Amino acid sequence: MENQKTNNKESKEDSDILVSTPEQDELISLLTKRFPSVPDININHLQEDIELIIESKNIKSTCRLLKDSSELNFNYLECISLVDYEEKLEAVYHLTSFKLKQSLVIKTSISVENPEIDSVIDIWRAADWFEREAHDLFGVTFLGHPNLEPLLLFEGFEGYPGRKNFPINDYKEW
Amino acid sequence: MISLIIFYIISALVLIGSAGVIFSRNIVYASFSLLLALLGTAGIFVLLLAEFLAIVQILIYGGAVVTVILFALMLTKIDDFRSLSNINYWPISAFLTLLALIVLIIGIYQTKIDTQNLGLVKFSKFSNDLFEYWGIPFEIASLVLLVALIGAIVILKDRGNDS
Amino acid sequence: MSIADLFNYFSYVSGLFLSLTIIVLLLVWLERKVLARIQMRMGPMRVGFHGALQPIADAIKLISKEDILPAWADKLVYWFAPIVVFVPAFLLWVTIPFGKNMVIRSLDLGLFFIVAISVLSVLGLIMAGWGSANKYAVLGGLRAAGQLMSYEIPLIMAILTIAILSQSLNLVEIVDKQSQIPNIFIQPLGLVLFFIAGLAELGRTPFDIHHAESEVVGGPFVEYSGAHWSVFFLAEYINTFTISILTVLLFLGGWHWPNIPFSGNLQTILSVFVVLIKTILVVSVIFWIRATYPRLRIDQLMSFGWKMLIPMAFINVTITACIIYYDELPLWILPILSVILLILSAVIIQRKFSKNIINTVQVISAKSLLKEKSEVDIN
Amino acid sequence: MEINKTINSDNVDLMINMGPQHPSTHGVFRLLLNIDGERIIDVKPHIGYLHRGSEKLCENERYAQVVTLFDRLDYVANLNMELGFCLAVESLMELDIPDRASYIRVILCELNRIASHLLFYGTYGLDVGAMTPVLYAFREREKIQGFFESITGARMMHNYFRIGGIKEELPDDFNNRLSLLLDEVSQGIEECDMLLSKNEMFLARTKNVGIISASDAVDFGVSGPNLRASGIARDIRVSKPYSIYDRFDYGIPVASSGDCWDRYYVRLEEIRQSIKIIKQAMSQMEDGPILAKVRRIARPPKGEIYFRTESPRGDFGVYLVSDGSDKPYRVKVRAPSFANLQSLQYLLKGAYIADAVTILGSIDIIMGEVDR
Repeated sequence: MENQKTNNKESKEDSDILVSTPEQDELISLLTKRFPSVPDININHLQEDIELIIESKNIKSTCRLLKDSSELNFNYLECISLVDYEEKLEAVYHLTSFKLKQSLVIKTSISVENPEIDSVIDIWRAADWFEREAHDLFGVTFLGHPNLEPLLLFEGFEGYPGRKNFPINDYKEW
Repeated sequence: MISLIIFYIISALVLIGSAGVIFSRNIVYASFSLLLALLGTAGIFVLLLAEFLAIVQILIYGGAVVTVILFALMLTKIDDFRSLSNINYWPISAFLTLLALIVLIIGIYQTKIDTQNLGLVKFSKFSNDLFEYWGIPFEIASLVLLVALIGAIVILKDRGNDS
Repeated sequence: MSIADLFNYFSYVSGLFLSLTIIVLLLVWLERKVLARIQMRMGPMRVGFHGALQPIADAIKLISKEDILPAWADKLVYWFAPIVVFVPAFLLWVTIPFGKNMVIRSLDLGLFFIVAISVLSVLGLIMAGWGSANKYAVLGGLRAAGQLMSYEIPLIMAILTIAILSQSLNLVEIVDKQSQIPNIFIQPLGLVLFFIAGLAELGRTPFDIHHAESEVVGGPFVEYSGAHWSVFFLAEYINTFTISILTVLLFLGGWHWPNIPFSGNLQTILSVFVVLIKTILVVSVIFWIRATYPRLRIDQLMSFGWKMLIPMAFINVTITACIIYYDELPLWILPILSVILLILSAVIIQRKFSKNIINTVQVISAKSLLKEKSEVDIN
Repeated sequence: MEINKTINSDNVDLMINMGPQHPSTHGVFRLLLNIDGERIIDVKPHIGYLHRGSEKLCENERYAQVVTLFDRLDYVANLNMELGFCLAVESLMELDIPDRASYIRVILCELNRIASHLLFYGTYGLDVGAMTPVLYAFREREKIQGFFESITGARMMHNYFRIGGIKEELPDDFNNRLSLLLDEVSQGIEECDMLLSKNEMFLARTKNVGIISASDAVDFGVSGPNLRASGIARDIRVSKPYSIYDRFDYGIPVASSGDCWDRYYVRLEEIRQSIKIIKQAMSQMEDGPILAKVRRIARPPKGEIYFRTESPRGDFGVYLVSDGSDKPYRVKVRAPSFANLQSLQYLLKGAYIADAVTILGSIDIIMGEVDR
């Protein structure tokens, strides 16, 4: 049963890449031209967003390139989400290009032991609070962010409540 | 008789107010004491049947001057005024005040005004006097005020350009 | 002056206090009802007939509330401020006639007295603002000082035109001069100037900047509660009534127009009613404006005062003085000039605003947007 | 202590704390204003007073239970929030929603958009000092809330959308009552428009105040009516049509200058367009099932999705990571108000204190969504 399901899903993914829209093909070709070294360019078959999986040290240069190149011009940072996979943290950047009317997902892993990543606040000012929130809830340090004060939590809050190992039931607030 | 009692009450108020201006450590209290003294003076003017002067006193000193003083005080840090109490010039000011007092006393004794037959001056007569006999001084005074007004605007405009 | 005189004065003062309190209660009820009608509500309905006793219930509630003294407040200044606001508001009524022969003391310098005393209430607001040790209150106090002092000038100028026109500063004489034509027909501009400046003096919408709820949370009154707050409240409503009755006395003919045919006591009583009815109409206009208009910003208020009202008031004074001085000029020139000035100022304001009225919003069809390859930037 | 750390206190004229208890901060929001006279020199927003850890809570609830948590995000546009989450789960499960359910969802969501914009209209009137608009707006909003109550059983926290459809069939007289409601509301909108939009003082307070250019708005991640007021015709309903929004013919109001008045009027115009959508949906709706065939306990397959919907406040994104169990592995909400509010720091510099209120009001934030 379990196997069957995963098989199904894989086959679906394959088929979806085949039926991708011409606009997406265009974007993929643009991306491959821009980032010849990046190994993973996927299409999330559900939302039809193209995924770009990169190393965390490349985040700033990649984002800079994505925003500044005239044919891509990903000028709109929608969201920065963090997911705690226990063995690693994953930062997910959702971008949109108003020019191409296309969205792009950048994924990068951050180690749990040393959660550090470059800030993209110079590229999009929208990153400011998203990064502060991620710093609050997941304890990720965004290097180069001018002001990583607690945003949602109060000063002096201990622990990172977004992470999976935060004791949600045993936590005593008062 | 009653007017005499009222006079003493008002004079007491004026004195209290004046003393408050000098002795109050709190600069805002001092300005409120000043207001008390000025309003009391207006009351004395009323007792002397000088209604016009009384009203002018209230309008200009009570309303405008004290308001402006308070306005200025609120915009500055009160702490800046704490050091004012340490200034050692008080003998000079005491001497000058005494001198002024002597001059005033001499002046009051020298001028001979009939204090027995006081009467209310009709306002129309007063204004006629002001604009006919004292027309030129009046205009000069208004000119001075105009100059002050323009000067204030110029100073303000300079500051406005800075910020 | 004797003891009997003193007793007399005391009875006058207490009578005045009582009648003003009743008027304030009436105005509170009226305001709530007028606002409610405009906003399609009922207003107070429970206490008494159509909520007529609601103001009394409010008053009882206010008096029985706790008086809070903020910990950092300047106690003396804080407690004195309501009195400093209230006393001038009350003192004005010494010389304001309610009706024919219904005045405590018909001062020769009546109008001048009113102007001088009304300035003092600014001090109370500043004291309240400073004494509360609250930044919003200080901000409100400063706003009040700036606003009230700037709008004093057009108010005085508007009063001055009437004084020139009537050749008197005595309110009773001014009203009697209007037995044929009320001043509104001679000085329409003066009425508008006086009313607008009066609104600003009161701090009523659209000039309720110093106690703006949504900005400085009540301004100087933010820390006050209970009885002391109600004193401010009382003063505010007395002032509203004062400005309205002054509008009636100075411009709308007071107890003349329509002339009361009777004589003696009946005429006196009827004259009070005529004045009261006119005043309540003016008050209702103030409430109506309160229900309709948003609030101006402080800089807009100031520039409106200094660039619009004051020049207009000065021009008005000059024109009136010239026409009165040169007797041979017919009086009907004055209303014509006044109306022309009024139209002129309306045109200036209109031109200032007309560039704002352009509607910048356009609706783009979703179907056409769907076809676009990129997001449309209409700039 | 904290104040000294953030703002250099040497040249501070006056520092005021606007909020968390201030009449016009629209919830528990705190602004540290550093002012010089009436001018704002610097501003520092503080949020988080309403942080309930919704995203973390979602990880410990079943999918069906999460809907109730989403109700409480944007608490004046609850159904739009529910729709965002339900659509995300449904497209993760690749479910086909019955047509009737989709139509009902769209009708209710657009009604909720109207209610939300009406709330904005009323409170915006209060922000600029006019007290009557709020009563006019709430009169209309109250009718919509009553209508919701008759359908979902609740005035605000509906919990009406289910994964795969909706909870219950509509009442019998739905169509009649809806058309009556629409007539009343559209008349009410015109009244509201007449009352405030062209008022000279309102124009003076809002025109050319708080201008944000299109490029700045995009940079700050501003979305929804605020972005459209700056001149970019972006609406998720059109850019990436979800649910059945591609079946309707309606307009997207776009303004050019990006000032407060534009933000205000774009919303007012959106109400009219929403009425248009509802009318079309009403005429297109047919009988049929209202719930797809789903298991009682939804178990989406392993995977992840970022689903965008257009909430009344802008791009509402739900990032959902599923590990195949009956509880979501991670839910991240991209709240439009959260991103919109970031632009406040930029907008307020150099403005008057009174403008702070006007600008904050025109951004139209809901703290439930900002803090989550």
